[in-house]
Amino acid sequence: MPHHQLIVVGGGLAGLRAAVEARADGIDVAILSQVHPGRSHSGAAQGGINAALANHPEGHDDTPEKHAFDTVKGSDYLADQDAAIQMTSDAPGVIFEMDHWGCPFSRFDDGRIAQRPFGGAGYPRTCYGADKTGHYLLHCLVERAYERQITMYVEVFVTSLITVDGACRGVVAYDMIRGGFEAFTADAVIMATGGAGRLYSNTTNAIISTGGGAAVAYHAGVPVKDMEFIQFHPTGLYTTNILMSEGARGEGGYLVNGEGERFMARYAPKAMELAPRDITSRSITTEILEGRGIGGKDFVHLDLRHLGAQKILERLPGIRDLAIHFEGVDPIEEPIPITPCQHYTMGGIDTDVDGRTVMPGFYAAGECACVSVHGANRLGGNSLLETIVFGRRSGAAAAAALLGKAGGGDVSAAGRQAVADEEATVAMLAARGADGEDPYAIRAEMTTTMKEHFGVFREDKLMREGLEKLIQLKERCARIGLRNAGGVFNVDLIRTTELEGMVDLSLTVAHGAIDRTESRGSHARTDFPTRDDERWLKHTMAHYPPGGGTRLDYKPVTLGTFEPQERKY
Amino acid sequence: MSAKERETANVGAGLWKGTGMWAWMLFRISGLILVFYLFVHVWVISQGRLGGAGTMNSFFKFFDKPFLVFLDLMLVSAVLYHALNGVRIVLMDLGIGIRQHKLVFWVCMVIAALALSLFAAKASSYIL
Amino acid sequence: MAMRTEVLEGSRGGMWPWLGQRVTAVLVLVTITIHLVLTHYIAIGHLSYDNIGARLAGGAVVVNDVVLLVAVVFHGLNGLRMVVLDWGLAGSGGRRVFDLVLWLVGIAAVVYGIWALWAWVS
Amino acid sequence: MPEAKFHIKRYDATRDAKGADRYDDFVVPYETSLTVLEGLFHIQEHLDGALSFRYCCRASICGSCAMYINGRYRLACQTNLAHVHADVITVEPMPHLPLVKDLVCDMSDFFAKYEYIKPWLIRETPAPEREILQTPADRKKLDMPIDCILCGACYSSCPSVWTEDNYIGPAALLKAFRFEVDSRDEARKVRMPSWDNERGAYRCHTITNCVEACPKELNPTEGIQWLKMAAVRRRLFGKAK
Ligand SMILES: Cc1cc2nc3c(=O)[nH]c(=O)nc-3n(C[C@H](O)[C@H](O)[C@H](O)COP(=O)(O)OP(=O)(O)OC[C@H]3O[C@@H](n4cnc5c(N)ncnc54)[C@H](O)[C@@H]3O)c2cc1C
Ligand code: HEM
Ligand code: SF4
Ligand code: F3S
Ligand code: FES
Repeated sequence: MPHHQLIVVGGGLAGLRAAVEARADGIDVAILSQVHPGRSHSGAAQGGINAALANHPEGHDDTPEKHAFDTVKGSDYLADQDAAIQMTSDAPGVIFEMDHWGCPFSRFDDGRIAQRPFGGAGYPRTCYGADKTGHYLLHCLVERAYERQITMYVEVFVTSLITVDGACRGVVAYDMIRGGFEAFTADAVIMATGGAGRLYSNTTNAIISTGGGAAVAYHAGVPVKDMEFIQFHPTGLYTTNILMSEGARGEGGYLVNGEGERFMARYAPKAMELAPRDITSRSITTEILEGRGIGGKDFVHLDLRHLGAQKILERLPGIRDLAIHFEGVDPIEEPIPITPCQHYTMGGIDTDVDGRTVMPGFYAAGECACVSVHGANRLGGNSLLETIVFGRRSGAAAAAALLGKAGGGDVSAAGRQAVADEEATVAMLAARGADGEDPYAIRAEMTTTMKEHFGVFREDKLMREGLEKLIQLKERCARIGLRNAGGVFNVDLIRTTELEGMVDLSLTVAHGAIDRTESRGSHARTDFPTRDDERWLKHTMAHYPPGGGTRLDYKPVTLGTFEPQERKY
Repeated sequence: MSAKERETANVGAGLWKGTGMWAWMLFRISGLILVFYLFVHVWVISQGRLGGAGTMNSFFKFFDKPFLVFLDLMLVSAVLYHALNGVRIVLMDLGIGIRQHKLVFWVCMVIAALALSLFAAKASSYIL
Repeated sequence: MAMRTEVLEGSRGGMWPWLGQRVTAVLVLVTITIHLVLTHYIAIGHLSYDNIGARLAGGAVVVNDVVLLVAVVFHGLNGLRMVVLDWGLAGSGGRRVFDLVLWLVGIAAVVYGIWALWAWVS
Repeated sequence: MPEAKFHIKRYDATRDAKGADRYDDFVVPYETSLTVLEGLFHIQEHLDGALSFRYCCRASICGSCAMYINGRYRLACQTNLAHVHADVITVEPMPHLPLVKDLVCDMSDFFAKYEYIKPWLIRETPAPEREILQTPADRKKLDMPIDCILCGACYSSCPSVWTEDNYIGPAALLKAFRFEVDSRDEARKVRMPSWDNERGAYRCHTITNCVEACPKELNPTEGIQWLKMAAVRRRLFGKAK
C-alpha cells in the first residue's frame, strides 16, 4: 500500500502547481491522476491567463487592485473580496514564475509577455501563448513536476476518501493499468480534479470533467458551495460544442445574427463583443429564441474574416484548426457557427484562500474548489489564474502543516477496509449486471435534463420539472448494473461508478438554483430578473446528509473593499 | 521491463506508404550491397599485384560479357541511388529542404536517372 | 510508471561517427564520380592491366583513388556498424569487440588496397 | 439514420494469446456526422461495454486518443467519418507499442524517454524580478515544437524505434530541441549528454515517418536535425545555441 506525506488528486494545473510547491518544501508528494497529467483538461484552455503586468501599451497603469475590482464586479459581487484581492495580487508573481520555468508566452516586440483584451476586464491584461495558453502552461508545469521528481501514479481513478477520526488520510483508487482497487494513504490530500461540465450534454469540457473529485468530497461530508452558478460560454462550436476561445473576440471577432447585424450593440453598447460571458451568452440565446439565429436555427455566427489571414494564423491558429477539423469551416473564409455551451463550474468544494476545507488534512484547489473568486460569474482568463494561485497556496499550506509534524500514524488498516468496501460495492453492481439499470441511459437523461432545465435562462416551473426528473434518476441510480467488472482499463467500471456522484452534483445545482429567487451573474431567472442583495448576497452551501438527499444552508459573502453596484458594460 | 515482452499490435504496419520509409530502406540495402562490392573490388584489383598482368586481364575478359556489363550497370545504379539519396540526407543534415524532402528526393532521382542513362547509353553502345 | 532510463545511460559514440559519415560521404561523392567516369564510363569495356596503368600514371588519379579508398572504407564500415547497431546485434557486451574488429578490418582493407594499387604505380 | 461500420482490433491478455488477431465488427448509427471517438463511445455504451480506449479532451489537444485508423495515425477525436474515405472504419492500436488492452498501448517507455532528456527549462543565472525577456523572433523558434501533445504517434511510427528499444525517439528529441532552441535555456552542458549519443539524435536516419504520422502536423525531423547541427556547432565552434 503506497504511502506519501501528501497526495494530490488530479494532474491539471491546480494539482501540478500544488505538488510542485509542496515538493519544493521537501515534502514527499505524489500525484494521482486519471490521465497522464499532460493530458489534463487544463490543456484545452485557449485564450489566456489574467495578471496585471501592465505590459500592454494601453494598460500601463493597470494594477492588481483594478484586476480585483473587475473580478468582483464580474462575479456580480458574490466573490469573496479578500480572496479576489489575494488572487490578483499573487497574479503577476506566479506568471513571472511560469515564465522562469519556461512557459512559452507570446511576446511583445520589447520582449515582454504579450497581453490581450478579454471580456469584462477594464484593461488588456490577459497573458497568452497564441490560442493554446492552457496547453503551454500545463506542459510547463508537467515539466517542472518531472524536474522535481514528483511521484506520479498515472491512470488511477480515485473513487473515495479514506478518513480516520474525521481527518482525511488518503484515497482509494481504481488502478487502470494494473486492474483493481488500491489504497493510497497519506497525511494530507489535496483535491484538484477539475470541473463538472459533463453534467450537461452541451459542454466545452473534456469527457473526464465529470466532477469526480467534488463528488468524492461531497459524499465524504465536505460541503460544496455555489453549485447553481454554471457558466455558459458564448462561443462553442455548433455541432461539437468545442470551444472557440474568447481570444477570438479579444482579437476583434464579431458576433453576427441571422440578419447580419452585430447584435451585441443592443445588449452591451460599450463593451460590445467583449461583454462578460454571462451577458454575451444571454444575448445570443435571446437572439436565437427570438428567431434571429442564422437561418432561423439555433446558432449565430462568430465572424473573424475581417481580421485577415495573417492575424488569424498568428494569434488564433488553434481556433482555425479546430473550426476546420470539427466544423469544416475555415474562419479565414467563412464565419463560424457557434452557440452558448456549458463551460465552467463556478461552484465547488468550499475552501478558504489556502485551500483548507472543513475536513482536517483535506484541501482542494482549481475548478473543483470554490474559494469564491468567481462568485456568480467567472471572467475569462481568471480560472487558469485561480488554478495556479490557489494550487500554489494549497500546496504551501499543506506542506506547512505537514512539515515538522510526525506522520499521523499507520492507517493501513483503514486503507484495507476502504478497499474492501469499494470492492464490495463494485461486486454488488456487477451482481446486477445487465439486469440492473443502464447507467448510460441515466447519464444521457441527466445531461439533457441539465441542459434543458438548468440552462442559460431559468424559471421556477421548468426547474422543478427538471428536479423531479433528477430525483427519479437518483432513485434509478440505486439499481444500476455494472456489466463488466474487473480487468485492466475498464472504461465501463469508471463510467458506471462515477455516475451517482454526477447525479448528486446535479441535484445540488438544481436545489441551489430553485431556491435562489434572484438573477445574479450566470444564474438568470426570467421569473426573478433582478439581483436581490438584500436576501441573496450569500453563498449556497450544499451538504450530503448520510442517507441521501441534499441539505442547503448559506454563508455570508466577504465584502469590505468594493461596494456592490449595478453591473453595466 | 522490456517493451518486447507484452503483445504489440500490427508489427510491420507503419508508414510503408511514406516516401521517406522506402527511400531509407533502399538506401540501406544499396549501401550494404556497395560494402560487399567494395571488398570484392579490392580483392579483384589486388589480383594485378598478386598475379600480374596475365591474371588481371583474364579477369577483365571474364567481365566482358553482356550480362556482366549489365551487372556493372546495376552496380552503377546502386551507387547513383545511394549517392544522390545521400546528397539529400546531407542536405537535410545541413537543414536544407527538410520540409520539402520528398521533392528533393524526386529531383535527386531524376538526376540519378539521367546519369544512369548516360552510363547505360555508353554501355549499350559497347555491347551492341 | 516503470522507468528504464538506466538502460539509456552510458551509451557511447554519437556525433563523431555521425559527422565522419557525412564528411566521408562528401569525399566519396567527389572521388567516386571521378573514379566512375574514368573506369565505368570512359573506359567501359576497355579495361585492361595496361589501361589501368596508363591512367594511374597520371599521379592525380592515384591520389583520387587512395582518398576514395580510405573514405569509402570508413564510410562503408561505419555504415555497416550503423545497420548492425540498429538491429541490436551488438548489444553492450560485444560493442567494444565489434568496434575493434571494424577498425582492424578497415585498416587492413586500406593497407591491402594501397598495396594492390602499387602494382601499377611502382 | 445513416450507419457506420467499425472493424476494431481487440486484445485482452486474459483471453487472447500473444499475436492473436481478433477483430470485432460493430454498426453505429449517427445523425449528421460522427467522429471515430464518438463511435467508440457509442460502442462502449450500447454494444460492448468492455471496449477499452483512452480519451479525455475530445478536441485534439490532450493526445490521449492517437490510434491507427484505416492505415493512418490519427486522433480518434479529430477524425470524422468524412475524413476516412472507406466503407469500414478499421481501428487498431498504434503499431509497435506494447498493449495494455484493446486500443490502449503501454506508454511508460515513451514517457520514461521523455523524462530522460530533461524536458524542463534549465537556467544558471538567477531569475530576474519580472519575466525573462524574449524577442518575438526567438519566441517564434518555439512555435512548432511546443505544439506537441505527446500523443506518441511519431514514436510508434519510427523504424529506428522499432529496431532499437533504447532509441529515445522523435517525440523526446523534439522536446530536447524545444528547450535547446529556447533563448531562455542555459542547459548547454546538462541536457546535451542525454540526446547527443548514439541512442539519441544520431539514431535518427531522417526517415521522416514521424512527420507523416504526427496528427498535429509537426516536424520532429526538423528538430532532430537542428540538434545534430547544434552538437557540431558546439564541439567544433564552441557556440552555445
Ligand atoms: C475549452 C476550455 C477553455 C478554457 N479556456 C480558459 C482560458 O482561456 N482562460 C482561463 O482562465 N480558463 C479557461 N478555461 C477554464 C480552465 O481551463 C479550467 O478551469 C482549469 O484548467 C481547471 O484546471 P484544474 O487543474 O482545476 O483541473 P483539470 O485541468 O480539469 O484537471 C483535472 C485533473 O484531475 C484528474 N482527475 C479528475 N477526476 C479524477 C479522479 N476521480 N481520480 C483521479 N484523477 C482525477 C484528471 O486526470 C486531471 O488530471 C477553459 C476551460 C475549457 C473547458
Ligand atoms: C557516393 C557517395 C555517397 C554518399 C553521398 C553517401 C552518403 C551516405 C550518408 C549520408 C549516409 C548516412 C545515412 C544515415 O546516417 O542514415 C550513408 C550511409 C551508408 N553508406 Fe553511403 N554514401 C556514398 C557512398 C557509399 C558507398 C560507396 C558505400 C559502400 C561502400 C556506402 C555505404 C554506406 C552504408 C553501408 C551506409 C549505412 C546505411 C544505413 O545506415 O542505412 N556509401 N551514406
Ligand atoms: S510530435 Fe506529433 S506525433 Fe509526436 S508526440 Fe508530438 S504531437 Fe504526437
Ligand atoms: S521516423 Fe524516426 S528515424 Fe528520424 S526522422 Fe523520424 S525519428
Ligand atoms: S481525446 Fe484528446 S486528443 Fe483526442
